[in-house]
Amino acid sequence: MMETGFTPSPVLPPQGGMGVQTEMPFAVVRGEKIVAMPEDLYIPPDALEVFLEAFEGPLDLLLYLIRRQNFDICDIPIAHITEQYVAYVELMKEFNLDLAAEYLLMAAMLAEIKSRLLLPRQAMVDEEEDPRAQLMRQLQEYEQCKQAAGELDTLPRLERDHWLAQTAADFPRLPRPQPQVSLQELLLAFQDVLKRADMFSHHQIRREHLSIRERMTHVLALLQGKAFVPFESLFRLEEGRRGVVVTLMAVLELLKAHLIDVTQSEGAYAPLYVRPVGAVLEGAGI
Amino acid sequence: MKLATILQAILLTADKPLSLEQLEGYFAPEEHIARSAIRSALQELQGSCDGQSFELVETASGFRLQTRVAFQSWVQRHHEEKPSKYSRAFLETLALIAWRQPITRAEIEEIRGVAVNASIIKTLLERDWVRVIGHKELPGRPEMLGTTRQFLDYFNLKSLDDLPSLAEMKGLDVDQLPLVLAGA
Amino acid sequence: MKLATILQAILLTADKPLSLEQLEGYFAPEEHIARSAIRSALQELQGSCDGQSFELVETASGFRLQTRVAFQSWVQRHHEEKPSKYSRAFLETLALIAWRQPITRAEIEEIRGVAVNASIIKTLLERDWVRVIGHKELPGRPEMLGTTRQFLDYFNLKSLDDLPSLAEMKGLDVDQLPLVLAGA
Repeated sequence: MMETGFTPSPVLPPQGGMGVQTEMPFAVVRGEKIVAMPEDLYIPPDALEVFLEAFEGPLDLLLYLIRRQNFDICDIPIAHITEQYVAYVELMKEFNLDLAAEYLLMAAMLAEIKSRLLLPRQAMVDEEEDPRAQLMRQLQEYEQCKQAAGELDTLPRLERDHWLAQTAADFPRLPRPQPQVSLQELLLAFQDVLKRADMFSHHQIRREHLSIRERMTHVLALLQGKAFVPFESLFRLEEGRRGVVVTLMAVLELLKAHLIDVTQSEGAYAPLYVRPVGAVLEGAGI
Repeated sequence: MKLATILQAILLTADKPLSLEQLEGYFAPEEHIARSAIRSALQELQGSCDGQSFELVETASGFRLQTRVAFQSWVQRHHEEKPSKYSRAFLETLALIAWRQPITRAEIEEIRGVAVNASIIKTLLERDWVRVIGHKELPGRPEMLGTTRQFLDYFNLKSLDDLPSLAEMKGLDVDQLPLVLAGA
Repeated sequence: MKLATILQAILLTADKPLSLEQLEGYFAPEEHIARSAIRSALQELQGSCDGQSFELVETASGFRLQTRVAFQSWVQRHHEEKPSKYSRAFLETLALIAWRQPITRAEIEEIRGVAVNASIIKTLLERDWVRVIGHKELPGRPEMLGTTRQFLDYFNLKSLDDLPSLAEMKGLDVDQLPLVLAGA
């Protein structure tokens, strides 16, 4: 055992597959310099994060440590496991991992249990529930939850194990009434989604913006399936000055977004052509 | 026309399981199809699925024809990606809602020891696997979650009773806990 | 496993007719399935459809299993049920496409924080409210979605300009909404 009060045991994430590293820079744990990684705690520092992610939380880690040593939950050597858990959390802190508060809370709870066990028996206040009992219950409950999750995953599932068997039937459809939607409902939905995305404060979209977006849609639709179209054909003079400006801005927006390209044939004043980005590739493939 | 074959045609073109009542609704009154006749035709249909790639199953919301698991590896190739695997957090959350319903988020957090990821609950609600079935009479009136019929359909279950039972966890005697004070 | 039954499973779960070449692609090289074997298995499958509600048909683009015309009158009743209401997810997706077009699925997912349900997009396309207006030059060339003229018509809008702007909506009192819309 090490001087650090560190009782390590082989710790590897449940999924395994982690490389073994022999020489590595080391850390200070509880003021003591550790020159070599504890023999049976081979976790390359870079892998610690992955390791942490392999667990669903502090209970999962604790359960793993207990199972790893083949203890029944009902007779965990609390003190032993506590030290191991706390040492582990300390080690993670040394590597500056953002430890979730839940891990630290669990460490504190384990430390508390251990300190109580060190006190003479009668010092335990009777009315208070034995914290060990609470921890046991939590662990048992969590283990049952893990088991349930495993069971659920093995149930035959639609679209993974079974698929709906369907035959084609292109019979003329009897007219089917469609659900009705009001503009008001649509507005509320939009308001909701924006509120959730917290975008109200960051984006102020002015009225002009929508007409430009609409025109962007038009221009893209015009280009669809075509190799290119003459630039002028995008404009409709009867729309007047405002319409032309909106179209021009839409074209510029699309250019900025790299959704279209504008090309000019050889020579000054030669006509401009607009094509969807990637049209050449598509055209060649056809 | 045999009733069993008509039911086959209906089920092979339905996009969801159909209940006995719903199947009855496919027949005009003048066709004089009693529910009992539909029931026995469904049995006949089930028998006729022998040797076919599909089978008749009854889930929570009704009957459907689905391909047998044995054909999974070929049928899966319709999709380039493998069906997505659910994360452990997702499965654990769903399992708690299924086995412990009604349950609040706080209760899920307590059992799992970590905060519930809001997007998991949202995905479950949107997939219609989970719904809010009431509010707990506590400050803040937290939502109580439960599973839906669609959840049962998806997992090939007729009712919650069909969920596998979980191993009973051993009761414990705190005073028997060994006090191994390593390093002390 | 009989090849004809495997082909049945594949065709019963395909969403379009499959050509001989495509069917061949469902088998791994180590399965050693020759095209000629597939061809004769298809013949066998055709024969096995006797007495079933469906038949094997070869269309221009390939083979498919389809419901026999004799069952038309029953199968058509799938659509007789009352229209249900659109879900929250549906409305939010439509709203984002309307106000933020052109927009990709990934962008919708990013704003809403959950995966876009494929059936929502399908319904929007089928209802002709939304269409694919191009592809974004990104890996996978994702589709960009926008609204259609039918969308504007349905909501009595002359152009997208008539959609209330965000500035107008901000601080909008829900109870006042009908007034605001009436005045617009």
